[in-house]
Amino acid sequence: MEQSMLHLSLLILFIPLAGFLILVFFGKKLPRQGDWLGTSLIGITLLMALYMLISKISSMSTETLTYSASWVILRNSSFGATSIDLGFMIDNLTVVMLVVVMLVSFLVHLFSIGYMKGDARYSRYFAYLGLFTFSMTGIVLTHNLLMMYIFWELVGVSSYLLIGFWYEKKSATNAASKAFIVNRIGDAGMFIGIMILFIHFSTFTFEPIFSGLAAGDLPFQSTAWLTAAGILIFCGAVGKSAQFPLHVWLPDAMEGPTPVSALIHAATMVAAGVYLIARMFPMLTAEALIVIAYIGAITALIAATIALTQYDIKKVLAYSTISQLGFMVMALGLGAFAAGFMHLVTHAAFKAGLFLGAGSVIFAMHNALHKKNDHHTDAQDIRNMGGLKSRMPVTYWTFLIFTLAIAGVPLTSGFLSKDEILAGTLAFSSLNGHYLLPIIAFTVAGMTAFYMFRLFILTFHGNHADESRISGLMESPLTMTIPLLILAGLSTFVFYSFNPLGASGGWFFSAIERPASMIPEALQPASAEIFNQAVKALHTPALILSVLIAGAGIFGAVWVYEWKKSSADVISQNFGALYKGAFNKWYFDEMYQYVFVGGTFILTKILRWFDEKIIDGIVNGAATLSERFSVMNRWFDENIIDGLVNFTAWFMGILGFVLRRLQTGKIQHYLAFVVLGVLVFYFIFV
Amino acid sequence: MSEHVLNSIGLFVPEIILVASLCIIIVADLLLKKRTHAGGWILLASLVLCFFAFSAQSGINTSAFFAMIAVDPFSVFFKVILVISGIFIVLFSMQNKELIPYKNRIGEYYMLIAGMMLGMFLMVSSTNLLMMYLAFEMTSICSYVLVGFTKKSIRSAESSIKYIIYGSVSSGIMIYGMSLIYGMSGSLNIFEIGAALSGLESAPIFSMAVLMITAGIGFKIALVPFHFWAPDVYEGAPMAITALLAVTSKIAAVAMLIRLFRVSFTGVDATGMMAIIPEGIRWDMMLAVMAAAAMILGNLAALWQDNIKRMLAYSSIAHAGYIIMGVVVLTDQGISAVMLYAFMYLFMNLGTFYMAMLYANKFSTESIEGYKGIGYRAPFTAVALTIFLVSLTGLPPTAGFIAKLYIFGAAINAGWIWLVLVAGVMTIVSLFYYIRVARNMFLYKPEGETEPVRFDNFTTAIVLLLLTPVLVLGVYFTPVLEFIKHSLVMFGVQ
Amino acid sequence: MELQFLGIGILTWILFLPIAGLIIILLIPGDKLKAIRITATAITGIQVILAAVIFRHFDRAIEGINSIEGFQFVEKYRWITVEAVPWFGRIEINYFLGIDGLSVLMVILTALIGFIGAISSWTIKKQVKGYFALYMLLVTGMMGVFVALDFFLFFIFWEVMLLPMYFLIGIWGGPRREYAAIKFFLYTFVGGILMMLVMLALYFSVAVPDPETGEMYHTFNILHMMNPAYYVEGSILAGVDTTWRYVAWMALFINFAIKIPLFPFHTWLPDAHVEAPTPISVILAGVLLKLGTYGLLRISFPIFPDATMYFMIFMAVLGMISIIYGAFCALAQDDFKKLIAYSSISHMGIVVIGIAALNTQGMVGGVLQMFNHGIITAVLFLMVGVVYDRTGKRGLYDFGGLANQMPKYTGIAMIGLFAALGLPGLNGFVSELFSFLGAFEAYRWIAIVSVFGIIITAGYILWTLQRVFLGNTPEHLTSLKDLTTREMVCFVPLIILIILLGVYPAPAIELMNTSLSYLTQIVTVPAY
Amino acid sequence: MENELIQWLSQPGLTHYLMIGALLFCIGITLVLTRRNVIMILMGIELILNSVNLNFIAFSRFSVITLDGHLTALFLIILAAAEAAVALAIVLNIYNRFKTIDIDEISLLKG
Repeated sequence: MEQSMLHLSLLILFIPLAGFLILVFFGKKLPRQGDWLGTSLIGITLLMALYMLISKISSMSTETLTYSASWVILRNSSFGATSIDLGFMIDNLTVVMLVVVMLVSFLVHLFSIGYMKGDARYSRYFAYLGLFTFSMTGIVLTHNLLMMYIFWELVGVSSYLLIGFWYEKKSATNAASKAFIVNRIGDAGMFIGIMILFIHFSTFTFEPIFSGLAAGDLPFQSTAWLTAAGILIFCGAVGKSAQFPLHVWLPDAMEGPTPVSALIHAATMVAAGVYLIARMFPMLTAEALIVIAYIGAITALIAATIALTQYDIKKVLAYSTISQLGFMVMALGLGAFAAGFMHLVTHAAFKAGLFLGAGSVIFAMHNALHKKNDHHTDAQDIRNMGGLKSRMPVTYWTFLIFTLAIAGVPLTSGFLSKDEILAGTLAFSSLNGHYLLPIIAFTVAGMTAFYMFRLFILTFHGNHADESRISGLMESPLTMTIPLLILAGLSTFVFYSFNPLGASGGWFFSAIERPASMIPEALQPASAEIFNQAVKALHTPALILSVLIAGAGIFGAVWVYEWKKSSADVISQNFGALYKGAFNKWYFDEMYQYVFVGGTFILTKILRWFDEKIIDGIVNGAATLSERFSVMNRWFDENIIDGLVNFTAWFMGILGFVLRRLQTGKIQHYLAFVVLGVLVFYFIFV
Repeated sequence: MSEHVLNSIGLFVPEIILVASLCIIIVADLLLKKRTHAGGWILLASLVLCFFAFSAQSGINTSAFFAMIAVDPFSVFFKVILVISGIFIVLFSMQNKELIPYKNRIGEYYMLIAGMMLGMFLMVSSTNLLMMYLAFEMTSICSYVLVGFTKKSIRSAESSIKYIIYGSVSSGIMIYGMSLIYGMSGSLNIFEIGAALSGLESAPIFSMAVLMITAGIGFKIALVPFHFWAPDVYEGAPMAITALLAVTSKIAAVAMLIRLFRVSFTGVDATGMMAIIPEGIRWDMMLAVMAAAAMILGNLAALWQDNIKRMLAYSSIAHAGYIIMGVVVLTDQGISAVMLYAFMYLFMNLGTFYMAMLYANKFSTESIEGYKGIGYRAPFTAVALTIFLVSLTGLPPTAGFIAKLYIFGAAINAGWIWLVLVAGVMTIVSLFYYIRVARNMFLYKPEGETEPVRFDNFTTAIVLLLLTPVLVLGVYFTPVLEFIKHSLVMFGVQ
Repeated sequence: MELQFLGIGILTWILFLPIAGLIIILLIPGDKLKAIRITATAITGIQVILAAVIFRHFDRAIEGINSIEGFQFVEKYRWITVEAVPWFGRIEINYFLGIDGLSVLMVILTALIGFIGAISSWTIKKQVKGYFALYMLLVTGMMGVFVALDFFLFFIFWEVMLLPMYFLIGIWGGPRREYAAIKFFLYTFVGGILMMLVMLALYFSVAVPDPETGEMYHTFNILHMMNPAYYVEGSILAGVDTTWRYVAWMALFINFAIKIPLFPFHTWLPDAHVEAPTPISVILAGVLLKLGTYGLLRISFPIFPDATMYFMIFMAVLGMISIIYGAFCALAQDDFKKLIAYSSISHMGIVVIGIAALNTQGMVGGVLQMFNHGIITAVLFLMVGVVYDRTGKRGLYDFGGLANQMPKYTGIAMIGLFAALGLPGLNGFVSELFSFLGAFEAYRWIAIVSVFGIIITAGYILWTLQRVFLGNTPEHLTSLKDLTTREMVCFVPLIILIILLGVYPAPAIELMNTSLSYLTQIVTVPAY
Repeated sequence: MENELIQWLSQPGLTHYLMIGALLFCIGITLVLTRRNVIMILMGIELILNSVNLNFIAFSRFSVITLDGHLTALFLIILAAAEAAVALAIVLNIYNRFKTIDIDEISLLKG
């Protein structure tokens, strides 16, 4: 059993890589440019992952399997050898995550066959998807921080390639670079965090680090460093999961093909951050967790406010993703471990569905506009849509299910997880007094319902502003609608818990348990038992409250956009500055542009100037001085400045010039120097 | 007494050969008007004979002619250097285009060189102040005439008048100093002077005398501040004579300086270490300052020169500074470093002068700017010149590096760190003007004519003769060290 | 371990083969271009084979560094010997070659880069004979520094490189070649003089007994200089923690820092790199810069452990400044080559903080980074060379959209650039990781600040990538051809190494681990 | 005071000769340094050499009882003559080239 698990996980890891290599080198020569190859390989890995999930959950529920192999051995003559290991760790978290990754990846592959048809780099696209899946799988399977970091960066690169896939567009390459660099900032923090742990424990592997902590062995014997390590590693998650303040890359990343957005920016890559927090949970101190919770809450709030105001269908979804990721991070920070992770899973399904649905809409819009030779209407702007319901029935109904799920309406998967998180916030505040968290969480839940229905209504309901424009609009092909249907099915409650009103009794909650904290007691957050009791006590009020708030949000959206009882413009005018701020994404991009990009730019200019003017010849600014000696300077330029670039040399040149002037050509002067020399030496040395 | 004279004559064979050749040249010049370079060949033959005569003198350590001269390994070593350089100078002279208008007087020219060589032989071996002065003047007077030999050239004329005035005054100052020494010690014999001085309290007069003698010898070495004649004279003199002054007479004067200072002005202190006597004047420090000044002035002023002879004049002033560093340290190690330096300096500097002469002949330019593109027209000689210059800079794997290494090493070992630092910095400065020549030759395309230039086999052979030691001694110098080890014996000195 | 062929040791072969090549090339008439090129390529190719043999037979378990028994393929002959000099004793200089874990990787790197450089030199059109003759001399000089164990020999090889480099840049370089060449020469010559003075001071401070006669004599043997017992009482560098030892360390350090190059001794590098012809840039960045860090490890660290410990924070700070400063300067460049030149400064800074950490991870990381940077930067310079050969331009703004036009080229360039960025899975990451780990253990804050250099690195690399390869192909570039076979031959081995060492660096690490941890030990736990 | 001076002057000894020698030497040097006519400079050189002669002979007579000093003086006289001969020949050549023997005019080579 264990062996087969190892072999399966190895296969799951390397099959996508093989797909990538084959497609990169031979993609163009394969029939249909090899799309079938990529898709079927992922299909196979999906089946393997499902098998692993079922057998793991059913047979050895709480066991953790690990496999280790030495990568590098550093021998140190004074204190033995340090082995740096690579390896797998398979527990319930892993198998669930594997299935999520593989499933979404498979569906995205399938969807892309239709969506990317006719692209100039069709096979390259599938190759990149394979590379991405490989990297993501690596993150999921790893049992150590080094491999986590390695695949973390590989994910970054493959997302770079995918976001910038249409690299002829400047906006796409900008977005790709931005995504990479912003992620890199988070990664730098993560790298430092990893260094702290490695230097102290001489290993990257989770297990010995945790057991070391459990034995009371803190990094540098200081709780501050432990907290710092936790927060720094969390920085990686901040980058990847687009948490405040590094969330700015995600909306821009929508420049990539829409299925890529579904894969990377909804379901998998951004979830990696959450997964990382879940993995590191045993070593996070209460202080670190509170930081994490607040970062999550702030992210959720900021993103939700922005999503209220956006018109680009993918931008709305992007901000909604950020907001939901904030929810998950917050949940983990509070200690609502299973709820947060469950939200990751349910969100992966319905958000992937939303993106693919949006992709379907954009695809249809684009084709329709293309037929009309209309190249200036934005195919992604919801103001240009409306009334698509009748023309795209499958997309419409599946989209509705996804929207209900994200709004948190009962009977959907989203309700289950979101409800648990909201209950968690209440429980946390009741234990610790952080009342801000539940207030933010409930507000955001309401906002989510509002802006999602706003999006939904504007896209599909009402009448189209210009009927003729969408006269050629058609439902997308089967390869695109089948994934939607599958995901819609997965957005219902049955797959997670048989009780539509509470997840806590389902298999998920029994399989995914909050891991025990491994750090000294004084630093731990409230224990799982206490927390769960509090949740239980507050579950019913939370449930009622969340349903009411979701309902209010939906009602608001319908009121404004369906029935047009109040004008959206008037409302936004009433909010004035707030609206303007939200509409402009709270000016994060501008601020970063000025402060960091501009600052860096100026700094580099200064340094370059410094390098070329100051260092390079302490006085290449001998230029200014030597203006006085302009004749000489020209001579210098032609002959010696080439070599005498710095002041010393310049000075030597001057000295030489002066000394040379002693040679007057008059013999009597020479003799005078001799006599003078003898006398001077006499007085000095006698 | 007559036995002593006979013995002395036996030890005087090389000098006698030279005197004989001098006479033969005069006669030959009268008889063979047509054979222009006959004198040269005769001199060459006699110098080669001298070379073999020196090999017969190896190991002899004695004095001759009533302690007038010493025939010891030290002098033989320097005489070998002088003979080698003399041979090359004669070879150069045969090719020197500047001399062609004077070919009917060319016999005199070689005769004067022979006289000068004789003077220099005596300089390195004399152990008597009078003898030293006479040898010194013999060398000088011959060289005055040689410098002005191309008398139709206005530059040559000017340089000769400057040289003779400067030289006469310098030697006058020197002999005045010698007279004071004579008065204080009661002898002209340098050993007796040393003995007399070792018991002497410090005396200001003595210090002045030492300074005056230094001024005189310093004139020959072109040591700052007695160097002023050098650039002007070097530039004006015919190229072969410039080489003679820059290499041969400089080395001879260094040898004379070492012998005089080592024998007369150095004693042994209480701990058995060498020390200056009497204590009145720190002449080691004085020489160190002069050496430093020479390195600084020579290198810095050379930066500004465009005439290659003038540039080499300053460069040889700088090299005088490096050489004197070895004298300053007052140890056998220092003296052996000087000897090594002299040996290496001989080849690299003669090589540079030879190339300058060849280019003056072929391209009629002495201007470094005029060297542009020569590397493409005459690659072999240009590479050779580059190697000579690199060697002068002191970069491995050339002889110049080994020379610098030993000089620097001796100074460091004796604790003259500041002096070594000055030397190091100035070595860096020297890079500029040396590399400038190579730069002009290789980094620019030829202007105007681009035809390749051929040199005859004779020329190539001379270049190879100079180039081989520069390269070989850069990687294998054991024989030279062995030679120096055996030559570090000065008559009358333990 | 001894490997001999015709009675001559393998190191002598690998060292002097290029000299043989030089002679052969000089004998070939100047117009037979092909013969000259093939000779040079073949000679360097044989060097690669010899390097492979060395790799194969190198014993990973021997320590090296300070005892002759620890060195492998040792060749030691008397070179200059003068017995019983009355005022001095014996003068002895040895022809002493040998390699240990510290140098073996550098020898391999030199052979490899030398070979790649020779192939890419086929594009040189003018004065081919002179070019390859100087090239051969240069290769010998570099190889010599890595195998010499006698300070005198080390110094000779060190300086022998200067002149060929001067002419290679000065004659075959770009528009400002003259300036760049003399600047390079000046900087390194200054360093060389300093090193010479220290070498002499060491020579006179160290005296060893003759094993047979017991006679004491001075020596240039680097290994003897590491033994405090051999220092003559009262000599200038005797003792521990004396001012003169600090001064000597500093002088050596300046010399090596110029070569590395460390801020603020770095300004020769951008000029030299930019103006040099492509193969010479490859050699410069690929091998020459490593001489600096190698010198620190071979000479400064073990001979002056006390001063090294005293100055190590200073070194680490300079390394840190170089990382950040180099990266920022790279960000400000619009010349492709200059950008890579500054990135070299930044990456060599990583080597310095690694070795300044004085622990095994840092050392291993530093030396591995030397090797990796050699490979990566060779790829990058070759990459610039490809477009420079085709268009005569190398401004970042002169290009765009090459991905469409030259897919193979773009793929290779991307791997090279990502390796420079430190992407996991490629070799740059491994060495950066270990360097940072080492540095972090020794000086937490310096390492933390340095890590931010990698963000800036990402910035300029991605910017370059975007500027040059992505976007639309401008009109004037649509006729560009993709890589030729000869160019592929240059790139492919390097790319394979980049990936191989990125995925599985253990073979390279095993080569040097023993020696480096021993070196760490003798520096941190000195013998006195 | 005055008496002492007269007495000192009336008993000539080594010091007197040396002082005259030194005086001559200084006059010679001054001539060399100040006169512009080459012939005058050469005369200055002669004065220097004669001051040396005086020194040698004085030393030989008063303090060192050997003949070395006398001999040296003889040699010096001969050498001075030789030197003067060469110098005058060169001066003649200079006059032919420059049409002047003003030493200040003869300064083409410099720098």
